[in-house]
Amino acid sequence: MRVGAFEAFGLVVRRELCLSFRRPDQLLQPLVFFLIVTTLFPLGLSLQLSLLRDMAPGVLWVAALLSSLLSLDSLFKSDADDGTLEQLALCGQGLTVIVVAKTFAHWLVTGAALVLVSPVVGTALGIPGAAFATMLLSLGLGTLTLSWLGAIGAGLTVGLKRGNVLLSLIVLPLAMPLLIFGAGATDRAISGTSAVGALYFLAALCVFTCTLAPFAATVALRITLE
Amino acid sequence: MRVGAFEAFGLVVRRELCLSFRRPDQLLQPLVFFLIVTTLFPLGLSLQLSLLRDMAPGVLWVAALLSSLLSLDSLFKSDADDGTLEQLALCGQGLTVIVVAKTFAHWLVTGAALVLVSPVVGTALGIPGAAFATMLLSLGLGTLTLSWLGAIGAGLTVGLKRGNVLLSLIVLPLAMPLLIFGAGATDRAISGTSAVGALYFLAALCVFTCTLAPFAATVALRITLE
Amino acid sequence: MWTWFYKLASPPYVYAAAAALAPWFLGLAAITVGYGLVDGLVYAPPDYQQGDAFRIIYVHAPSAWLSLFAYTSMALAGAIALVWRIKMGHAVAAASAPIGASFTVLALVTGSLWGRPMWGTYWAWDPRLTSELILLFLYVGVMSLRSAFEDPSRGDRAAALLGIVGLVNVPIIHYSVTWWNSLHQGATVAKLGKPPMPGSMLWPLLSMLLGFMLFYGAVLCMRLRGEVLNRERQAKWVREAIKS
Amino acid sequence: MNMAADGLSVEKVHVWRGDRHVLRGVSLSLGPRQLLHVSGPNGTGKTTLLRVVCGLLRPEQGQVSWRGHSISSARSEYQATLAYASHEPALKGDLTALENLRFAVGLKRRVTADELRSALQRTGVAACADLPARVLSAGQRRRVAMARVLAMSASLWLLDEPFTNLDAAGSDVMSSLLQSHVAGGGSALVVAHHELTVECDMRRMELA
Amino acid sequence: MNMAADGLSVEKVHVWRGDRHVLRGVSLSLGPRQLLHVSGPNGTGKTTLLRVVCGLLRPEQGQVSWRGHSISSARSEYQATLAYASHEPALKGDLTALENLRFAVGLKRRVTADELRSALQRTGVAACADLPARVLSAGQRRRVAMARVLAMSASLWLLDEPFTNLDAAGSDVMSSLLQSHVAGGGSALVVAHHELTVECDMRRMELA
Ligand code: HEM
Ligand SMILES: Nc1ncnc2c1ncn2[C@@H]1O[C@H](COP(=O)(O)OP(=O)(O)OP(=O)(O)O)[C@@H](O)[C@H]1O
Ligand SMILES: Nc1ncnc2c1ncn2[C@@H]1O[C@H](COP(=O)(O)OP(=O)(O)OP(=O)(O)O)[C@@H](O)[C@H]1O
Ligand SMILES: [Mg+2]
Ligand SMILES: [Mg+2]
Repeated sequence: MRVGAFEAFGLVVRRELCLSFRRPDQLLQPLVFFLIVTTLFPLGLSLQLSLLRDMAPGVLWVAALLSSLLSLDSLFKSDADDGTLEQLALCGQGLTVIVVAKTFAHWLVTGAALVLVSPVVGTALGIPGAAFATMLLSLGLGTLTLSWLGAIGAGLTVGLKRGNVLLSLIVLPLAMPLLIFGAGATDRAISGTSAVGALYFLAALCVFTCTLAPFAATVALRITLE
Repeated sequence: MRVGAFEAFGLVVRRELCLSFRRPDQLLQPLVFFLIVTTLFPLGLSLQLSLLRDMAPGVLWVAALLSSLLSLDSLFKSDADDGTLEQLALCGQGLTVIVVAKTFAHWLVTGAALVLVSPVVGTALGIPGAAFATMLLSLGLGTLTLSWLGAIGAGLTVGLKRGNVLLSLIVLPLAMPLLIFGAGATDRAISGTSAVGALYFLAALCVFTCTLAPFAATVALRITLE
Repeated sequence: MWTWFYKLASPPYVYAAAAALAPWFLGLAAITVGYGLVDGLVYAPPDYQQGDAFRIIYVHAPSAWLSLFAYTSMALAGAIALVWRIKMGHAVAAASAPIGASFTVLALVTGSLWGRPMWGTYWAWDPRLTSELILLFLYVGVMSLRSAFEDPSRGDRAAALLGIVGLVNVPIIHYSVTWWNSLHQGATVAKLGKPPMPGSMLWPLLSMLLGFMLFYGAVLCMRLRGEVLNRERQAKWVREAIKS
Repeated sequence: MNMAADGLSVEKVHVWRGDRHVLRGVSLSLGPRQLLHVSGPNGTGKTTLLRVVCGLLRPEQGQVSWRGHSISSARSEYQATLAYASHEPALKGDLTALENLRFAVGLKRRVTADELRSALQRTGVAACADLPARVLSAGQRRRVAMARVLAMSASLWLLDEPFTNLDAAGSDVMSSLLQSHVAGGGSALVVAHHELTVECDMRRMELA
Repeated sequence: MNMAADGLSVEKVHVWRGDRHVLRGVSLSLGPRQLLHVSGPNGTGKTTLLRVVCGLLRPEQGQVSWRGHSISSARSEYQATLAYASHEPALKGDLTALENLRFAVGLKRRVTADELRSALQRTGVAACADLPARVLSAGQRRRVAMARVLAMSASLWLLDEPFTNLDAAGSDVMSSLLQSHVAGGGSALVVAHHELTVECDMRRMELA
């Protein structure tokens, strides 16, 4: 009996989560990386605490961006290396379902997890509690968008050695507006002005990417699979 | 006729450089990543230009750290994946020679290259020309030390999938003193005070790591090879 | 209609057409740029605020526009090649990328040289400036992606896709001055209604723009010929063309 | 030039890799209850041919069709009826053999764990069902890959050197699996360097 | 219990992998002009044994010695005399076949490009010498790996299923290489699932 697209989606998500949870230490890595980068900065700034609060949104967002990005590299690569990507491509489901499921699962274990720990980091960086709602919402939208942009980049670089650096080269420029508006929203929330405009923009960006990126990523993957 | 250790060292360095130069675009990637990360920060800070100059040394050092780190991941991994690491381990030269040669070559194509472009980034971040000498020297010592620390981490994580995130977890804490003193030295040079103390410390750290790390990295590699 | 289209896009035809067009483009470019330079640098009145420093505009603005124009043409050529499987589209995109990147560098350099007297700094992290820098990164990304593939046809298609995706940056660059309050000058020339620029300054600028476009066309044709030859080196017509 | 309306037909396929013209007008047809044994010297394009037949590689010229339709026009129906085993066993090292099967086969059809276990049983690696694939030996991995093909209950098998790494008993199992697949109405395209001992309507094609 | 002072001797080696006791007291000895053909069902530890003999894996119990010395005490001398070919061909995809050889063999002994080319010639892949290894077919890669063993001019060959992916001509080449290696005073430990047709002092060991 043929398997429907929704069922296939669920199965691939389960597969990805299963692979992640098989190595709980690695599951925690993007998180820990996020924590480390956010602590590195204050160190690099030689403890000028007054500066710290002003730059908190920037540090938070850059750390989120880099830690999603680092793990994005393996989105398709490990499957391509051991030949399972070919098997997935031949499963009769259409590559888009696979791509959507894999990207969504990736977001669950990195982006969503990162959003969950961000209050801790935010507190450490001196972001006031009143700004947390905006921070969480903007990070949620931002990381989801980023996962999608990253899926395109990962699809394009999957066949290449040391593709991870090329991946950042491709994704980071695309992610710049995200960073500007995301950090901007948090910044405004901290200073108490309305962040609604920036949040709307982030939401629009997210919807836009989520509708178009799956197809772009599928095309990218199909190109590199040949 | 048997091959001496120096000859073997030269051969492995040539091999690594040859592999890098086979893909000149990839050779440039850590550099470009460095440039990108340094541009990300100012963006994340929502254009508070006054802040930028103060945090320039921090940004510079964190970017250098991350971009060395990203490429460190493939130091032994790609050789382990395709089985050539086993062949290298059985070449009759002792693993230490191989490790030293590979790490040195890695530093040449990332660390040294990064030091060379740092004046450009420094200018963009508003670091005054008078501080360049200190910046270059500290970055040179720092990246070399970092390559060595990274070699230990890379040796330990080579057997594991998605090692790059784990690698950062291992290396970043080790690199903290580097960051503090490196950014500190540059900071002092900018503000015109003497950075000699911090530079001495960096040099000592570098010598210390360069003598001990090769053995640690060899042991790490041997453990994961079995 | 379609067959005609495909014939137009066949390598020997493109090769010949590029060869025929290049000298025309180059000649016209020399005339327009020559007029623009002489009129702009010598005859146009100095700006009442900036004095003679404003004359950098005659290089800065055209090269900035061209950096966007070249990107857009590269992405469109790639899109056409990707959708209709016309190989010459990839050749056009591949030939276009380095030229566009050079214009971007030129815009960045002239802009920061201009920024020094105007804003007191070579570089500021202003949206227009930053997004132009991102454009440079995109060019670099597209070029290195293309060359990163062993198999040229895959590299072509991958680069085309990235080019299309990166197209979102072009309106961002253009509207950045209006969306964010910016250090950078707003739209001066293309503003609807009466241009706030006197004709004596405007005409040389427009002439320079036209000249830069023609120059782009000329270099594109020349690079395209090399690109086509390299891609078709196995084909019979190339061997015959080289022999004769 | 028959369009084998009930099976696979490959017509005048040309493929270039780099500067090499690897497949120069290869044609073949394969119906139900037939086995085609493809052999030929190393590097003559057997793997390339198999990837073209799968639809993983689009040929520069020529056409591959299945039951009368071009495979690119009916991609998902076609893929649902085929099972491909490549040079590598394509297993995830972190998943157990059973999980590997569940996630790969589950995308093609609904299966129960028992069915999967019995497939592993038939290829002789039931004992490894709950070991992570990473620790399996080369031959055990190959057997798990074979179990995956079996469990997909596809009608078209595309196998790239399936006898690799197998011991004598494993080769016999492989041959008898092929035999019962073909006897049950399936088709198989098998790349192998040595003689096959399968009793069925077997033809042979030599690439050169 | 002879300590084969002029060759390899493995004594009562025990290895556990996970919970499995894979090698249970395996002993063997191999002198010059001898070939030992190791076979056995999949997953019985042939690869594990080869890795132990190489020194890549340290056995929990037992001892491996070469010319009377334990291999861990004289590691680099031992390594200089052996050539190991694993399941994978161990080539860098970005380097050409020739460069792969140069960098691998060059660490063992000084070689000229001509020697390397002639090794490639003998294994029948001279035409691929300047292609990046990534584009080679499975069999071509195996042949390049064989050329590497050949060019090392080691006296002890440790080969893990060297006939994999080879066509008929390739298998013949492989057999004759083995034969001349052994005839020239070398020793070889070969894991293979089928009968070897090498005319020399050949013994057979069956793991179970
Ligand atoms: C590194 C610094 C600079 C960069 C990267 C830069 C970038 C650009 C870009 C991309 C455009 C084209 C915009 C479009 O077509 O929408 C442009 C146009 C222009 N730029 Fe700059 N610019 C820089 C510095 C400056 C400075 C310092 C001035 C003078 C105050 C200036 C004056 C202009 C003018 C007058 C135009 C034409 C505006 C129009 O009519 O659209 N730029 N620049
Ligand atoms: N980019 C390239 N440039 C030149 N030759 C190439 C390129 N890519 C592939 N080839 C050649 O194409 C052929 C691919 O063959 P393929 O892998 O299909 O062989 P095969 O018949 O499966 O061989 P084997 O029996 O060894 O598995 C090889 O000869 C390879 O050298
Ligand atoms: N961590 C582990 N837990 C349980 N069993 C393991 C573990 N690691 C390895 N094994 C088992 O050890 C054996 C290793 O065998 P090895 O690879 O040496 O076999 P082989 O004789 O080379 O087989 P083949 O002919 O298939 O290549 C396999 O049976 C494998 O399942
Ligand atoms: Mg093959
Ligand atoms: Mg084995």
